[in-house]
Amino acid sequence: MHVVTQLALLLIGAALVNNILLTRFIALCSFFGISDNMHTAIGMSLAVIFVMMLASTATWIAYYGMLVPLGVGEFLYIPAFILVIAALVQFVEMYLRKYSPALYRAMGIYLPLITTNCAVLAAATEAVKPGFFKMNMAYGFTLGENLIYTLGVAVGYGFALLCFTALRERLDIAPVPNVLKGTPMAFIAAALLSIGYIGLGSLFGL
Amino acid sequence: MDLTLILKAVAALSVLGVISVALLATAAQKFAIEVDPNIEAILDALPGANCGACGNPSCFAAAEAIAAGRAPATTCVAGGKSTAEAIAALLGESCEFIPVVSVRHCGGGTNARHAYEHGGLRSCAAVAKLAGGSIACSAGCFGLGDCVTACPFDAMSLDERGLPVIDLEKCTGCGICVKECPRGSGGLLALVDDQAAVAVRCASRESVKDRRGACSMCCIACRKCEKACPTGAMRMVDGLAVLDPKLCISCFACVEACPQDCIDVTGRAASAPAGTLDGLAGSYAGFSVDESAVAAATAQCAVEAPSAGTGEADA
Amino acid sequence: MRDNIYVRLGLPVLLVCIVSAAGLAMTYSFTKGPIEAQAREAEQKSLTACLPEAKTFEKIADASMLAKASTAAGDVTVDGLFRAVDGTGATVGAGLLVGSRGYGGPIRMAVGVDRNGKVVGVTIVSMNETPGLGSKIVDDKTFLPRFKGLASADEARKVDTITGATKSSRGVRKGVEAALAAFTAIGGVEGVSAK
Amino acid sequence: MKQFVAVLKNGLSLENPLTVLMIGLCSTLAVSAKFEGSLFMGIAVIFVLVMSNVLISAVRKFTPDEVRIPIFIVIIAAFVTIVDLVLKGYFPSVYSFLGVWIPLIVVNCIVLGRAEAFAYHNGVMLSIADGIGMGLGYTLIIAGLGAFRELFGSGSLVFLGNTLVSFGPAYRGPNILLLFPGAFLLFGFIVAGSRALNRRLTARKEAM
Repeated sequence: MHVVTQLALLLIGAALVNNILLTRFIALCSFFGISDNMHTAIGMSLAVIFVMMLASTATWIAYYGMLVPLGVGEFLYIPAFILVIAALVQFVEMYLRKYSPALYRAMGIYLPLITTNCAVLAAATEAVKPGFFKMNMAYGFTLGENLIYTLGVAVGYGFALLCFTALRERLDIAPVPNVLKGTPMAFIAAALLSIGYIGLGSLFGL
Repeated sequence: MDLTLILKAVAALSVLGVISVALLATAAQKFAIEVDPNIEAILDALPGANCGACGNPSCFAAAEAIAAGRAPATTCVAGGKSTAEAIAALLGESCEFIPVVSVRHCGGGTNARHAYEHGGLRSCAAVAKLAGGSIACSAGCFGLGDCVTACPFDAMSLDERGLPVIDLEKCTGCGICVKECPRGSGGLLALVDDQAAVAVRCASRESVKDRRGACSMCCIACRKCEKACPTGAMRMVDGLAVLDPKLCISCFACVEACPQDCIDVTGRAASAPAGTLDGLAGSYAGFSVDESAVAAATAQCAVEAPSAGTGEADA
Repeated sequence: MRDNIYVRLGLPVLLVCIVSAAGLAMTYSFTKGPIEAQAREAEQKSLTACLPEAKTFEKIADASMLAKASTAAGDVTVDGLFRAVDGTGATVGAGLLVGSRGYGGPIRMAVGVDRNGKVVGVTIVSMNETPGLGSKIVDDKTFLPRFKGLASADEARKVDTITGATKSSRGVRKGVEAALAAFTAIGGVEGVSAK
Repeated sequence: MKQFVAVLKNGLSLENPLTVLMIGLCSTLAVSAKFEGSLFMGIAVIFVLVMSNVLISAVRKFTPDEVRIPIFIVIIAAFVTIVDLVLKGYFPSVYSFLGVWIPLIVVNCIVLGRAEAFAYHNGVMLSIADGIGMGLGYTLIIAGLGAFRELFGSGSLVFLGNTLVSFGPAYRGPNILLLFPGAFLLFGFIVAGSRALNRRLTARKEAM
């Protein structure tokens, strides 16, 4: 039971308490770019969940299977991770485009966007380096913990993105002062949403 | 200097590099798909970082949008001026610059059935967000004039039917109204070749049965215009009449043939000199038609064309 | 051409990989010294600051002891156990490096414990708290001394937090609690001085 | 030389700040809570931008199109790692503040975007100018924001342990400025302000 609780806390911690978008401020480029349309936001969220799980598994294997045994993890992890992520994402995109056009149209077109999405690299890095989530396990996750953690990050990303998109759709028609219309108002809305997320900070004492 | 460390590092990164390239090379061969060379050329000019800052999901999507004219050459924020210039040069070489004007693809207005009465904010954007819009048609105009407010050139006005009329003398084809219109992406407002002489006043992609239930002016996919057209400029695409302006010879045979009054004379083609010819089919009470303009337009036409009064408006 | 697409594409990538890996390995061996020296110096400095009585701090490498300490510390990480030795070679207490969760990331701190198991001092090794808010755990000079003299985790739990830095000061408190629990778990000063 | 200056200016031009705001968003927002951290972040970005621009522009003739992204990414990642290691070794306090943001320079749209858009198509000298211009533009924005947030949020400006400016202990700044949402709010108003300014300038130009 203890293990399960711990994993559940890890999941919630990654998804809500340390939400990658609104409390960590990672991956914001696409957050504003993609959030003006619900349809796009859903596709993007699904793609992020899929790619992050895949990429962080691959980087975890590359790190513990190759870099650490060779003793070069300390300084090679950045090029190694980004190389693996870039190649993997491009491969998946090409594969989907050829063999599953329906899936490709639903989420594949967002795949390239994810290569340079900070979230993927951030999650992969944090899974193997000491950082935010490392309080209870000295350094590095096991593969299982890594998967749970990544799922949490990705779901948290998707949830925050959908929340914000819904807000923005309403904001479009709100009587906003002319000079604040559009981007400025989106920033302010994001600030308020972010304050809300900070309130989750003490959830379950995490 | 630790030589073994260097060797180990080189080995590790090389292995990853080789694996990645092998993956990509295999994919490039096995999963190759043909892409429009135009799109490819633009894609090459774009940074390819897929950062999403432009609002498109990827550089490829942006290239598609630029090639299709849905996005300007300056779309890429990250690439900045140099990229924009490269793309502009590409577009200049590979496709001619076509002067465009905005055109409305809806003749609904008072003829359209309303799903509910909207008592709130007088804005199309607001109505569009409420249960999919106040009119039964999924592509039609709400008639609340977001486009009219947005037009920086004062080229648009709402007429008695509650439909925006575009003054083609003033329209510069800037596309702002298309962007502002909540149904602009559905083709309600669109930028077309300014030589196009007729416009199909319907953009609905629903089944013909649903369309009829929603609006008495809709395109019913009867193919009469297609048959009437001597050059094949009018074609039925997915159950909707679509004009190819390049083939149109401004004979207005389709305008006459349409049993629904769904095809209108428009455009600032040489054959239709006057500014606003919107609603020329003339079936709307109180909507004035510049008779002389129509006469001038029809006079230049080799094929027999309908005059304003005798158009199939009475049919 | 089709046959050697792998070569055509692979060779440049391979070259770039080799060159950058070699370059990084070299940079790493240059910066390795300073990085480790920095870490050691910071460690020693904060340990000395929290237990001024001691002259040197010897790192305890006993794996079973570290495991015991980690278990007792719960979700606080124990980054290092040190035997505090004074000028004469006698053990005067223990220094513990622990990492606890703050608001902006981990708060790493050194806790000095004397022979009687009482906290002598607490210093923050590194933290990433919001300047002006969470950073009060360092800026507020009355905060860290509040832990002085505490002998058990229960006592530590009663220390007041700072307004506006609740989460950060709670993090520090948790760290001290864990350090005390770990100290008890490894057998107090007897455990520490056993070689 | 003239071209060099022109490219350099382009990065610093009036439009750049807003571009930077939009595409370098993550790091600009998160790191700008502290002046010191944001200054170092800016310097790190300049270094990475200039070095990777030089290298990419130098090897651009030997880079096959299909694998240019992996190659660029590895080059950029290598320079980022150098920054990472140097900061870790010589400025540990800055390193602990910047944390995960250093690796994330790799995926910063500005860096990869410029590599592709500029360095891949231009000579070495011009690429250096572009790197410096873009990097300086970024640094100005982020350091300015950092200074504003730290000064008005906490009441003093600290650089490498020295207090540069202080409002005294009595000053109670708006805490929100220091927290992440404060960055959002500030940004919103900056964008709105610059937009209003732009509009006024255009209007004046038209009037003349």
